[in-house]
Amino acid sequence: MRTWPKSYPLAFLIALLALLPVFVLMQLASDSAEIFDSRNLTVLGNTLALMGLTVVGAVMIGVPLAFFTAYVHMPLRRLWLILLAAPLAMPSYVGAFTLYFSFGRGGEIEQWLGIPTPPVSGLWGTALVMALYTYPFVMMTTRAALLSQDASLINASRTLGLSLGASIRRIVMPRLWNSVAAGALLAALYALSDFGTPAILGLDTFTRVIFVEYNAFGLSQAAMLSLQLMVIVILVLYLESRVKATPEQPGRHLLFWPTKVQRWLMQLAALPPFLLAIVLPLVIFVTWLLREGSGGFEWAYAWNSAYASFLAAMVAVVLALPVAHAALRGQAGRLMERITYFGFGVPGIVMGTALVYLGLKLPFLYQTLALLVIAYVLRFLPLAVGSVRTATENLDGGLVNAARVLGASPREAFMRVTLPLTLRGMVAGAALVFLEAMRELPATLMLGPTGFETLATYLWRVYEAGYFGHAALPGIMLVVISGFGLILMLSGERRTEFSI
Amino acid sequence: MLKVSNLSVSYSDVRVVDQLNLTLGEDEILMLIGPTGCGKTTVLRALAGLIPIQTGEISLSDWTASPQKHIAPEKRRVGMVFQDFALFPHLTVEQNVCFRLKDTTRADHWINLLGLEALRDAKPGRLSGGQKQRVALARTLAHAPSLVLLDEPLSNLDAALKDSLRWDIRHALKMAKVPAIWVTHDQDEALSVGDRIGILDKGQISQIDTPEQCFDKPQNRFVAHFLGEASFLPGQFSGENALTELGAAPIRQQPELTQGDVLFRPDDLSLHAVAEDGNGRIEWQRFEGESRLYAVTLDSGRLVKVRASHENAIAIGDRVAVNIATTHPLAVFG
Amino acid sequence: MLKVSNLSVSYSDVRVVDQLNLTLGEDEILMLIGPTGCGKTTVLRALAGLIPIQTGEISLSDWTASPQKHIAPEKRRVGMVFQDFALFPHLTVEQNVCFRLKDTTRADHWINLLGLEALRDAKPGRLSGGQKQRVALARTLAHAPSLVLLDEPLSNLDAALKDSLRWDIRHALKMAKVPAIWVTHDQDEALSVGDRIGILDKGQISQIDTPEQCFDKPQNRFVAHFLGEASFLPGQFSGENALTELGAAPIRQQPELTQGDVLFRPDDLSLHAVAEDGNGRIEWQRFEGESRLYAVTLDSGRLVKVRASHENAIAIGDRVAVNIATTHPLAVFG
Amino acid sequence: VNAVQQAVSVNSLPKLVGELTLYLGRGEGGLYENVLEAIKKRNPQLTLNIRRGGTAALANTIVAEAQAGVRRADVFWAVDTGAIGLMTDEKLAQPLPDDLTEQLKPGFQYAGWSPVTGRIRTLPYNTERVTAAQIPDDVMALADSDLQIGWAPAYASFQSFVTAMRILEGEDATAEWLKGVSGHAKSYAGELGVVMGVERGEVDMGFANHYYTLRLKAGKPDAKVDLAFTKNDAGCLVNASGIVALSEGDLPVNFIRYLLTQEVQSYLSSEAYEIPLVKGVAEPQGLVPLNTLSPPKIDLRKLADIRPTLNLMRKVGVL
Ligand SMILES: Nc1ncnc2c1ncn2[C@@H]1O[C@H](COP(=O)(O)OP(=O)(O)OP(=O)(O)O)[C@@H](O)[C@H]1O
Ligand SMILES: Nc1ncnc2c1ncn2[C@@H]1O[C@H](COP(=O)(O)OP(=O)(O)OP(=O)(O)O)[C@@H](O)[C@H]1O
Ligand SMILES: [Mg+2]
Ligand SMILES: [Mg+2]
Repeated sequence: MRTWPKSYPLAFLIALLALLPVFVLMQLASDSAEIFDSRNLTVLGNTLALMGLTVVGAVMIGVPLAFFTAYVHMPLRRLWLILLAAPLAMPSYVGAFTLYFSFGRGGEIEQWLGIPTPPVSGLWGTALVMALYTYPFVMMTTRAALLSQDASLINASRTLGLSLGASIRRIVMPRLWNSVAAGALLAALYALSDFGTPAILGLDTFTRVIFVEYNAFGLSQAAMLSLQLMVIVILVLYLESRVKATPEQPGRHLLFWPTKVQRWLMQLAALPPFLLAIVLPLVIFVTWLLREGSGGFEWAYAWNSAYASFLAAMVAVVLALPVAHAALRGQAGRLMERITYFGFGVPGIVMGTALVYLGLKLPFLYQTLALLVIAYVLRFLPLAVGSVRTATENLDGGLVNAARVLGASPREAFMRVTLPLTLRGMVAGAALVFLEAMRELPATLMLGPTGFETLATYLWRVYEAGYFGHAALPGIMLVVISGFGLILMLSGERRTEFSI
Repeated sequence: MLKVSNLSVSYSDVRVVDQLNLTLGEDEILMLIGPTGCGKTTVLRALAGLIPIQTGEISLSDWTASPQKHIAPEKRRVGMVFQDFALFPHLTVEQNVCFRLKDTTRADHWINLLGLEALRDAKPGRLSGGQKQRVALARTLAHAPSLVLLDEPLSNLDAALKDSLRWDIRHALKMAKVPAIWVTHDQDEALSVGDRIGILDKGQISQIDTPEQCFDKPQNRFVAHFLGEASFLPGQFSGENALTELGAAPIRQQPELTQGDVLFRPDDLSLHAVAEDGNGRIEWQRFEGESRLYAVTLDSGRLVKVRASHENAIAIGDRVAVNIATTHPLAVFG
Repeated sequence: MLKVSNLSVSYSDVRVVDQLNLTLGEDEILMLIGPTGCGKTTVLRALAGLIPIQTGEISLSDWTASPQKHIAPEKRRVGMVFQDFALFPHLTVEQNVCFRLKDTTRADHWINLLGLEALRDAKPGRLSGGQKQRVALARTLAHAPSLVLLDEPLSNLDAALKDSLRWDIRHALKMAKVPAIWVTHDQDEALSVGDRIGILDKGQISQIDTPEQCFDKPQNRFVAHFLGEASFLPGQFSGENALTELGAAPIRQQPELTQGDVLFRPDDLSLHAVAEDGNGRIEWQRFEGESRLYAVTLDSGRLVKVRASHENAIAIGDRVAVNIATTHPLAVFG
Repeated sequence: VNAVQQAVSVNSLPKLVGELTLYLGRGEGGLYENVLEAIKKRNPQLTLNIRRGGTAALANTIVAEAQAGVRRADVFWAVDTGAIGLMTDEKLAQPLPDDLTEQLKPGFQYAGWSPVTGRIRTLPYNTERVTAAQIPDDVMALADSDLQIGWAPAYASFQSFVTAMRILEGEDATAEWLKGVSGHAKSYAGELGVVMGVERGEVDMGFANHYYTLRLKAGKPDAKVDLAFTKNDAGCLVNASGIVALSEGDLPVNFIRYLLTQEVQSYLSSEAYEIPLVKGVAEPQGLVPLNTLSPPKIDLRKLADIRPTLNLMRKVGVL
């Protein structure tokens, strides 16, 4: 009587689609003679260390902030959420550059304030910057899970005499690990695939080796190295898949009403990541803006960014549904889901090139907005899949059973019960894709319609040329538009609020 | 008409329901009772198609499910009130009740009848336990299924409401001519509402019969113990009489038995306080409103329970005389 | 000793508990009953410190909470068995029960007593309703709180288990000398286990007294109706007698009343079938195992309920003669 | 023959008509933009589509497009000659007319492509830590000096510089040199970083293209950095950005002509601090005149042969 779950065919198609760029990489790599260069071993060590530290940092920042945004009642809650998620909209190379530029001997901070600061560089500096720009992955997935946990369990634990903090540690955290892990996975893959940050901060990682090859037109070697990087990706994917959750019914939603002083303290503690990741770069750019003036910025760039990213976010979430669904149905589905993560672990330029090859197979799509959106989706699908999956994973099957006994088909039960109850996860997923697409560069450059300029490409253009003043406006716009995008999506989440 | 034959259900390796057979007439109500964890909910889940079955066959008017041929829950037109309510937390009471209804008059009917009018727009999160249960009930009944499964539908309601609701539900089921299986832990409910009672023990049906038969002529000691208070005293049987330590008692003749245990219900015995002599001492007593239940340790060391008027309160430890007061024949076990 | 004075609790604007006062002795068990949604759970949640209170004061041996001075739940040493169990889904049964215990002997004791031995390593997700309830119970009792709050702790258990468990819990509470508030919908439970019963109506206490007093001398019609079956017949009072349509009945004298309603419990009346005459007709009847409850429409049109032996089954619609059979004085209401 | 020839003025060029797609392998802020804007303005009938991207990425894209039989780019303007080399190697470049190539300074005249502007390898040094006199004018001497040096081995311009050294001095000398410098060098991601590091005093001096320093000083006039030059070696190599015509016809060629005009060349020189490579155009402010420098004579296309350079750098362990 075992039949294939309904989501399998769709998930299979999507997984296949996600695998296509990997096939291209394999084909490109087939020309390459060199399999592995033992000189890359230290580089490998650096890469793994960076990944590990990034994950630790992102979790340490992201999880407390998830609690802060999910459970603490305060005025302007949504604004806080937006500010704290905003680092995802800022390209991390920009952050790396400005942090490097501000800290250390002779840095901007020392010049303004006369206070010597330690330099941000090397392994620790890179990990810090990486964590600053990836913690929102963890924050968003964790927050979504926190919002659907039943608060009566904390109550039970407190009546058993456990303090609030300890209750959170023992009752909330253990049920949260799968969501934290889903976010951490994304942070890890980001750390693996990012080129700019370690390069600017002087850390020799795998992506640099790939980049050097790529720039020397050793595309096949770069593809081969990327495939090797995917071995690490597979390992990380495997580790993450071992974190499992216990399903439960969503229930009352917990909210804390801190005193004014407590609230101030919490807000003060929540501020540094935002200051470092967003305010500092913008301040630096604005000072340059004042020194040398701006030029060449067009509002159309902002619209292009927002439009393409929004489309990508929507498509990604829709495609994430069958994949996430399949992942919870069995081993095969789980595998399909894991495959969709590959696109996120390969360095952007290599992935971008692979997508060019792919796009050229469909000349009517090549260099159209549609292909760009497809590229975004292929790269960022895991952001949506992870969020949707963890939200669905935590949901007890009892409610679906109730719907089916009332005569709803699995599809209807999914649409009317599972979906609304996992909407938070979907919103989180859409938000992540949106923000990530806003800052995406290589694929935008390579695949967008000719002349299609976005905030990220413009920012890169002026940054790359050393005209930092021109970077101020697009930088601010990135943050502002990300904010609007988030507001739009969060208002969808609000409608499902079933708390008291 | 529901027909279940040789139904077995396992969770991983553990067989929870074992070779169960039952049939249910057109509009018959079967009360299913049994100790916790005996598999009642599992039986209902299997009938609703929520878990796969290992052996057997389930058939309702227009479908037949078997281990080979699973019928999806939504194709069975089986309604179920879940033990843990399973209300949709994101929908209001009204939306829950009207979940799949086009025409909401039946929903309104049940919302009214169950006193949920004022809570129409409330989300389940802010309902009390009993209110949730009523919503779950309304939701199932409003969807007009062709078989209704009720998993302890009234356990969280107060006695007065419970009392009136069970008649309302019975009435509605009879009016709609749908068969129902109703799991309960409430003996009064089991004995009074159902057309038949099924007593489930470790996944098997011990007895399935009318309430009167089950109570008066329990198949075995388990059933006797499970339905109502039961005390057993050994006796020598001769024809329609048994001789026990309390004297002679009329019994239901069982030719093949010459000795065994006689089943005494608390009202088959009477007791009165005595200054001296008597045949036992009060072990404990319990106030039940209109009556008092006494547990008496007979001089033989055996414990019997006797129900008496609430007016005469006998202190624990006092001596009493227990007599056989029944006029109808008692059940005996070998 | 627990002392609650003028306690009020509101959800947003709706006052759910209103100026409630109660004190609980050293090891007293108070049974709290009332219709669904009347605020029982809310009272418990307020005592446990899970919701803010609007007025009043709650004090236990070493703390006093008021609207101004909230005491965190974990500082109150108040144990609670939740109506929806609130088991930790990620922990096994054993880990749930031993949640904060260093020394697990008490946990083992309760695990054993509640028959959870075989389920030690199971996660709550695969427990049956009754099993979950037992785990919740074990968890609270094993943590040895100084006040125990039980929210319908036995509602999902079968009668036999319920019966033995309520004595075990009572016993344990008495042994540990902790006061307890026990919410229940089961009349037998309320009447038999508690030292006192509190009847809650719309957030206010209607009567709080021993079970006997509450049952025999209900403060008002609500209490009378709520505890046990009640029928009222109007009568003219003179001294210790009332004249009703069924004849004279002994009443508890109320000098200021000369007429009003007499409260008849089903066992205060008797009935027998008659071929002709009589004074009423059977409206409905219900089998209760040892007895049968008949509802009789008197010729005056009023409905009375009468309990009789299960042996004589009178058909619905048959004529009967109802007589007053009580020897003890009945309660009257103006 | 034309020793003091004037550069062509835009006024003498034919109007551009039609649709042209330019792959722009670099974004020079608003400056290239301004040039392109100006060209568009002068030629209202020209529809100019611009696709921007990393030079290597665009080169790879063009190759991929060619393999798939799709041609989207008419002209490819790249920052470094390596990408140009790939185009000519893959036989994607269209030949340019002689009258066009002859406009360029000697040594910068190629048949298949046209250099647009040049950049010169310089030694930016921190004016507080060292004086100009302390910087040797022989790049090879830096191997065993005790100066703290900043470099960016992964940067394409640096790799071109090493390639030049390899060609001029030979493999072994270059390897020795790399080994020597790496003993007292600090690595940066890019040469902008090198210049900033120098300015902040993290190192005494560095290797970088000239314009990073000039631009830094434009934004921050009191910057503590100045330029030194070596003589007659790879240290003062003049490299070029270049442009290739990828489709046949006059339009791409005429478009390239615009970039070689007096106006464009001097604009890029004064605003972007690039070195004009057309005869008779003035050099950027703040840079010592090109004719006072003595860059090595080298065929720029040979700089595209980067693979042996990378192998060498790897072997030595600086990459
Ligand atoms: N969070 C809430 N917000 C608003 N109203 C609530 C909330 N929780 C409960 N109520 C309302 O308060 C009233 C009392 O609820 P409570 O849970 O105390 O009832 P209860 O006496 O325990 O009922 P039951 O016997 O059904 O469990 C109910 O009418 C309920 O709808
Ligand atoms: N998902 C599951 N996996 C494994 N065992 C299970 C699962 N669900 C239930 N069981 C076990 O199967 C047995 C029967 O469970 P079921 O829920 O049918 O009991 P029940 O008769 O409804 O009990 P209750 O009266 O307490 O609700 C129990 O022992 C229970 O622990
Ligand atoms: Mg059950
Ligand atoms: Mg309640």
